[in-house]
Amino acid sequence: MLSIAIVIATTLVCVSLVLNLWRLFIGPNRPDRILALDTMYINSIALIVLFGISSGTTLYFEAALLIAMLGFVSTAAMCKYILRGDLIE
Amino acid sequence: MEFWIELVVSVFLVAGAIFVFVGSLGLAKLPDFYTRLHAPTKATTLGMSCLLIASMILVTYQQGYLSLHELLITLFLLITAPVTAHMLAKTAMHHKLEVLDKTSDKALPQRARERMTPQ
Amino acid sequence: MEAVYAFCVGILTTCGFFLVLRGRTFTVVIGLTLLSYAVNLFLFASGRLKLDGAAVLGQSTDYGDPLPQALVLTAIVIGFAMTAFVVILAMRSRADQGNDHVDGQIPAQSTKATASHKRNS
Amino acid sequence: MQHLPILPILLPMLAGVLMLLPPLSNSITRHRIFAVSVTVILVITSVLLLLTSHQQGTQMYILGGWQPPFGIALVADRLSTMMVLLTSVLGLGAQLYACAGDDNDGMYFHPLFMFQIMGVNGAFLTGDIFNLFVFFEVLLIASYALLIHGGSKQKTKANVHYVILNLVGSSIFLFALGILYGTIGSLNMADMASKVRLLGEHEQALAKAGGLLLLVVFGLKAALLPLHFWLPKTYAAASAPVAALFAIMTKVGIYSILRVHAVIFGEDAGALASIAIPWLWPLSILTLIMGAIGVLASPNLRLTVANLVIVSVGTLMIAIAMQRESATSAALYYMIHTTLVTGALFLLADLISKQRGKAEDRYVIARKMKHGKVIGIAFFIAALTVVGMPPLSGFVGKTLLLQATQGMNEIAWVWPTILIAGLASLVAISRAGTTIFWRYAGESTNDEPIPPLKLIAVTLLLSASPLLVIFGGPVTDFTNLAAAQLHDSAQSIDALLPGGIE
Amino acid sequence: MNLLWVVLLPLIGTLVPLFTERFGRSVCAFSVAILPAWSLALVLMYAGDVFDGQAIRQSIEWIPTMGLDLSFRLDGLSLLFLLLILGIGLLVVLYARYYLSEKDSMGRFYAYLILFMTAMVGIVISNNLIQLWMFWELTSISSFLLISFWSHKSEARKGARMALTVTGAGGLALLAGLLLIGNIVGSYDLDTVLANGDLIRSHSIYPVALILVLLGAFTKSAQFPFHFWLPHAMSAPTPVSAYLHSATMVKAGIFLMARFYPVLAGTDLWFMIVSLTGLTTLLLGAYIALFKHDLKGLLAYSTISHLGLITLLLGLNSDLAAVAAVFHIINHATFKASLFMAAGIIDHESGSRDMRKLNGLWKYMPYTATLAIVAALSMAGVPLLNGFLSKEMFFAETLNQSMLGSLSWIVPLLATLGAAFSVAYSLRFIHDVFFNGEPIDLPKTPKEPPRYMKVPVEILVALCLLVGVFPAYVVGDLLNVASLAVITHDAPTYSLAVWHGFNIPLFMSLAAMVGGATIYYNRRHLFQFQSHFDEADAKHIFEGVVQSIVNASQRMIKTLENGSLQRYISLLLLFTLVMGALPLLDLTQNAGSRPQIPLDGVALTGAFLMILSAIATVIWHRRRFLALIFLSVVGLIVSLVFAQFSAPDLALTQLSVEIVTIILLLLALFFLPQTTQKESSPSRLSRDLLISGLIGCVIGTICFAMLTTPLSTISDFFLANSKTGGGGTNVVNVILVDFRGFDTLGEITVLGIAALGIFKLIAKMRIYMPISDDKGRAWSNDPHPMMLEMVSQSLLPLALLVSVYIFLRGHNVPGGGFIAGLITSVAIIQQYIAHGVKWIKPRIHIDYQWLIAGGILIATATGLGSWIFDKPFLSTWFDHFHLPWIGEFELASAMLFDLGVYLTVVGAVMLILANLGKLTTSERAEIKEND
Amino acid sequence: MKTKPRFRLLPMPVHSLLLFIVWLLLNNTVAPGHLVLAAFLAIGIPLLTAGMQDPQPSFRKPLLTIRYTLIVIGDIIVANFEVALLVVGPSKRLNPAFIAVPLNIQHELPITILASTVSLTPGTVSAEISDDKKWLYVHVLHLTNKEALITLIKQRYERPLMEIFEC
Ligand code: NA
Ligand code: NA
Repeated sequence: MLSIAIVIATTLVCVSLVLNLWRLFIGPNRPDRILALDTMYINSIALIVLFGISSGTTLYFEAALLIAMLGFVSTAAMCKYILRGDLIE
Repeated sequence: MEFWIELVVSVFLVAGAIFVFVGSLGLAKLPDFYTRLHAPTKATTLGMSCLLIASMILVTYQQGYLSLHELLITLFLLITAPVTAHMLAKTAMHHKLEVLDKTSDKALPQRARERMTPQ
Repeated sequence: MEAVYAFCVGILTTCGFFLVLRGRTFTVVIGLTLLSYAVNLFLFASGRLKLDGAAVLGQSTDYGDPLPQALVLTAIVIGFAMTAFVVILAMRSRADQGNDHVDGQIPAQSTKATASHKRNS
Repeated sequence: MQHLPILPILLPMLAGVLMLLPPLSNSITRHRIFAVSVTVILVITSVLLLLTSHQQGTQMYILGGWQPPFGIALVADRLSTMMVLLTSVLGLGAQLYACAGDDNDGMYFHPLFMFQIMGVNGAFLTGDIFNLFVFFEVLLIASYALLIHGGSKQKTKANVHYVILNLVGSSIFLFALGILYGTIGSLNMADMASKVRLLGEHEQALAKAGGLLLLVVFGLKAALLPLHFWLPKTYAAASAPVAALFAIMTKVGIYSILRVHAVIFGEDAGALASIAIPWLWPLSILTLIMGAIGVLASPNLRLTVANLVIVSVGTLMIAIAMQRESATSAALYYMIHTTLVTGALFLLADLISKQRGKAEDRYVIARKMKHGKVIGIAFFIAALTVVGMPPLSGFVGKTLLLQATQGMNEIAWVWPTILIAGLASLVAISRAGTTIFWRYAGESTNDEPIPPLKLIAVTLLLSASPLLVIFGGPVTDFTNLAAAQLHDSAQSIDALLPGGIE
Repeated sequence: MNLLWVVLLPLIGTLVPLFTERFGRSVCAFSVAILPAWSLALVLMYAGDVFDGQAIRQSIEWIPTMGLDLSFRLDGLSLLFLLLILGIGLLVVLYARYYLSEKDSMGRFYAYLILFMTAMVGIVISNNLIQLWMFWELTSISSFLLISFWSHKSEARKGARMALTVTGAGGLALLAGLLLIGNIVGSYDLDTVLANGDLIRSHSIYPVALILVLLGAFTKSAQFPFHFWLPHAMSAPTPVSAYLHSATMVKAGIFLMARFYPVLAGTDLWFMIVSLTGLTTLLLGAYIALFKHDLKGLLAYSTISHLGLITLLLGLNSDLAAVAAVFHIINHATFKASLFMAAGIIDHESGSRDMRKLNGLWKYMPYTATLAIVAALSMAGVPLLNGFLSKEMFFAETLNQSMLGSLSWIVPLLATLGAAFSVAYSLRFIHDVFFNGEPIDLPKTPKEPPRYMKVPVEILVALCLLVGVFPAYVVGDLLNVASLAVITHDAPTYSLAVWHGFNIPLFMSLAAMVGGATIYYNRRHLFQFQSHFDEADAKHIFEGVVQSIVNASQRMIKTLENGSLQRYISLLLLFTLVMGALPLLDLTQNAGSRPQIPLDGVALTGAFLMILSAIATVIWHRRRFLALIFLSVVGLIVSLVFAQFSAPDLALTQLSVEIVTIILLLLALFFLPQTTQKESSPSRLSRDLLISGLIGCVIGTICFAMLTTPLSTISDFFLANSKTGGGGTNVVNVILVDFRGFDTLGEITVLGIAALGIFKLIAKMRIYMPISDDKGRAWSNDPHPMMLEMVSQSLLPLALLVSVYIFLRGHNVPGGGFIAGLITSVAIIQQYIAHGVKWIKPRIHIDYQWLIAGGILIATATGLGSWIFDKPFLSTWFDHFHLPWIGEFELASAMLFDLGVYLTVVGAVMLILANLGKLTTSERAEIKEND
Repeated sequence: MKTKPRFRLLPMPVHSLLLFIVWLLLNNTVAPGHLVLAAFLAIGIPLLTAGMQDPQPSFRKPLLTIRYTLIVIGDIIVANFEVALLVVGPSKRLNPAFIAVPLNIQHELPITILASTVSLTPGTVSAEISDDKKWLYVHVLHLTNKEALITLIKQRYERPLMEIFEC
């Protein structure tokens, strides 16, 4: 049952990622794309967690944590870029 | 593995994945930027929480000790998601993105953009 | 799996080199970054692909080759240092030359090419 | 003394780091005194290391105590110690010159200079191919930073080309390393050499690609045609002491080709023996020709010298392509000679520039030089050396090389090319010298004296030329032994794998 | 080693004038003469032995590898030349004392002159081919300095360059020739070479060697067609001309032919080349000499002609001819040196060398005129003078050859014709200068020169007379031993007498006299005829040729090195492509025998995302921000790939580097254009696509082949020793900090240097700051959004905690100093982004530069620590400890090393990003540099 | 408003507590060694970063805080279901709107928390805060009753926050 659940979940997450990419491609505006990228970060966390579950290891927890932390910084930086151009002022 | 645990974990997994998916689906299909903004910020928080809870339960069961560190990821996401959304909304207003026609009070973003009071 | 992996490396290499061949510093930097992804994946591949074999003792039974991983780590860091330098150099070049062409000046033909493009379109 | 082999790397590194920290960090005077002292110590260390390895045999330094082929080992044999000494001496000359004021045109000159020396020495000493990559990057990043020292549009422009090309080169380096590790399964060069002959057919083809890609990488560093285009403008744009130090950079590429293609893919590599040689022959000869044409075409002294560097690269590559002991020995002699004299010439070009007002070092009529005599004598000596006129070192190197060709079919190509290129250099340099020193209109307006330190630096580098001739006997004895060591696979492979593997 | 001193004394003498110049001209000249005179004395000491038929040899080993020994040989030929070189040299020294004006730097002049003398001495006493060549080239160099002595004159510079180029080229040919000879014989020792004439002549490479050696000789001796440089070398001061063009430089070529006569001569090839060249040169020189209005020009072409004569003699392959050649060497040296000196006196005292102005000088300087007329008559070959004797012998030898088969009779005829011209130009020299009316517009009124200026001329003219009248007594022995050295066996009987009876040579001499007189008498017609030809100035032609070569080179360089980076990269990539692709052709099949991992959906999705994003980056590369977004997707997927294939450390590192890179790119993009114009033509795009696509194919193919090939590596060692030897279970980390810690040390140094370099770049940057974005929108009025500020602040401690966590665990599970450093940096950068520089400045008091240095220092110090325990650099130490209540824990030196890494990373990243950020603010890095 | 007291050793007590807990969470352990380390870090890191914090009103009501947290979590769960349905359903049914919520709290941290809460809960995203911090602009995915929503936000979230921070 668990393995089926994992397959279902993984599939859904993969489809989500493809949908994100779709949004990334069609835009139409920069905020849309940043949003899509941010969502991709979060979906990647999901993928890594699922990957950890399926392979029964906790080695990938830090990767998930890191994406959570750093993805935010990246998104914030991109928004700041759009708003002010200058990231650090 | 005990059936119940497996069941709970499976449910959480699938539920989480569904929320993740719905978030991305909303992102793909909703009509304007502001509506799209709602989808991922919400769905992914809960989706992720479900997945992480599943992971917690499973690891705790498998490793034999209480594994709570996944909570940390949830914590990070909960703290950061609103800021991300806020920043994105700011960029959208800054770029004067088109708002869905039927949105009420379409004039507000113009005021908000300049961080002025509504009137 | 190996075929797909190799295919991706090939695509990244192609894209990287194609961008490196462009005339503007920023684009070249983007190309170099893509290229460094390709390089890192390639270098990593020299230890072959392995699932569930993280080289952490006690975590699995059959480990992947740890050495290429260490090499890639070094390569990533060095690549980062280099990218950082070249990015700033690109800025400096723009500041000094007034344009961001890799040659410090916009070649005469390309302005012509642009003009003809404009005429065509 | 057991740590001697690593000192040429550690000394400049620590010196560079310490200069970033108080109490050294904020005073250029302290930087100068400290840096020069360290370089002098470095020269002494290099001499000691060279003597040790010459008399007691190759010195291995097993980093971390991890025996080869597993850990990284430094290999101080005759060749590498010779290169280290060469670097130190060149470094000292360039540094002394810089201390007369050029080092103050920007920040971090001395630390960066030290790091550059560290990188070069590391590249010479390491016996591990990935470590070689790392040291390549050290010396490259330091050179990127040094190249912009002094700041000008030309420098920025040249740097953009230089950096981007080298970044592409580094990527190719990594591709090559991936292939080599992915087929041979080792990184220690001696171990690779011992394993490469045992490869299966499938692996052979891959390893060959890896080896040839390395040729591209090293060829780029060495400025082998058609990868040499970056060199003239880069060297001409660099500030004088930096350009002088850069004289060793192409040699790193050549050295690496020698190491990789004479040891790993040497004559004993079975099916992979001498894979680079068919390419090296035409390319080296074309490089030499291109360099000579460049020398003829150069409108100013710095470009002339830069193109002379290309000439020397072509010459050295020809020697390597010959793949015989006598040729390698000749190449080593020539390498010492050409590195020091081109270094000196870059410094001289700068001295000349500063004396001639707006004309700088261009071959146009200008005001008379205030100190034309002193500079003229130095230039004359350097010019004779560089075009290979007796009684200075250039002729010894060239003659040794011509002699080494005897009995080969390629002689029909090599001799005319080398000799005619020499003639071209002679024509160009004599035109350059007569124009710069003898054609003038009006008296000098520049009353600035030449800082004695600059003259000392130039003298130091130039004095190598007569010394190399006077002590030609011992020097060639040494290069003969160094070449023999390099070509003797039993010595250069098996001896470096203590305990052996399997 | 007395022979060494023969060279060494003049060599030391080179420096003498530089020191004695200040003591006055006479002292200087006298001091200069001492050492060469001493050298001459040494030579004379040996003369007795040489006259006894011995060759004296001495040698010291020098550079055995190249076969170069300091090796000397004094035989008859050397002796003859040494006497000429040193003897005439000393006379020239004396002469120059009076010739040079106050303005000329006497010290420099003498230094060059003696250097030249040294070189010549070296050539003639060398017993080693390479040593000989060294001195040979030294003559080119020193003559370059002498010719260009008046370097402010354009013709002096050009003449010097031309001489240097021609003789230099010949020198290179000679080197090749000598090396070939040495190779044939197996030794560069002259004795050995001379003993192996048959071996050399029969060797297949002999023709090449011969031609190369002759090229050297002909260029030096101004033989046709290389004669053109010599007249232009006349821009040198006259003492130089007297020396170089009578006794020394140009005779070097003759000496060379004479020296190698035993090994190279005697073949048909030698005969053809040498005699024909000599004959042509003889005629050409004699003919042109007649038309020169410049005194020295006339003498120069006369020299060419006489050199041709000697060459012709050497080419005849007959012993007697060789003897005649040697004899004429002596005679020519004496009369030509005296003539040059006389010309110099005339020039010196009248201010002109133009024979159209110089007339009737007999009246003004009768004594000098007498000397000059005697010397000129010797040149013309008038009986009772030495020139007559050797010319007689020459005529005899021309009759005695069969070089042109049945047409051989032409040779004596041509010889006579040449002699006739020789008589004509000698007559012109005498008549046109000393008689022929009154001087025209001379700058000075001519008078006799100072007393001692005439002495050298007197001595030489006396020699002409003495040899002419008593040849056997004066030069008989010398000629004998010198000839012996050339023909290597006793000379055939010849008679050195003035009178040999009525014979054909005498008749030929008479014919030449009469013919010469007739030619000179009818010179107007000849001059008129000659004036139809534009006088080609070799200098212009030569400069023109050189200039056109330079122009062609410049065109070529301009075309090839067109300054286009794109071209350079294309070449690099094409080269890469060839190198990578060719070996693959040997590969019969891509896939190796290693079992492959089955494909799954996740991987496929990942590949799909990565490929599409990469392509999107390319497609939208002109919209830069967009490209950046797609680039970050690729980076994200790459880290996921690392995670999937069991490389958690890589995934973490890639992720953190990725973010910092994106921030960096964003920071930079602000100062750059936001879009790129379309500027590549479609053909260019497809070309680039083709190149990069092909390389992609090659790399992909190699990658696949590699992935599917089984491999055993050294890594088993790391897995086995990680825990026991390195004290950690994360093998990757143990490799980084222990097994290959040296790499890591280098890597953080790179990072540190990059930061310094970037700081250097930033410090001088004058940037342009856009006031609106690319669409012209003004920037938002909210520089520091409040929510972002608040959240960033609260996340900082948390992020630091995480980085401590990542740091501490690195040795045993994925993590480590580098990643921890990046997390810390990102956390701080986040503060910069959220709050701005002004807010941060009072709150962070860290000098990032110290952080970098401290980090590298800690890491290095950790490595150095092992020296205390007498272990090599970077030997690590670790141990497990037990504390009550807290439990077991591990301490390892590797952690200290990792701390160094951590600090360096933080320092470097912050130095870069913070300073870059500060660029737009008032806090920008102080500009310490002078722009 | 009262800014939080400055203890010399414990400048940010709340953070310290959080750090202590998070360290243990990260390591999934309560081993004595880690307790010591956690305590060390919980004290050390705030000491390092205290300078990097703007003064803020401090938490006064721990119990209230917990209650508030639980409410928000509950709302998040509900919100997600609602939004999920809206997203899956046809877009035509949506009734998006911008609204401006007047604010009573005036301090940065509480406003941030409020805005975050709004973003995390049903169908609302905090888009902007006016310069004078008196208005919170919110985008609503599906607005049914504007006044009710404003009241909800003020009653359900703003008031407890004001109590917690005593401002
Ligand atoms: Na800024
Ligand atoms: Na006259």
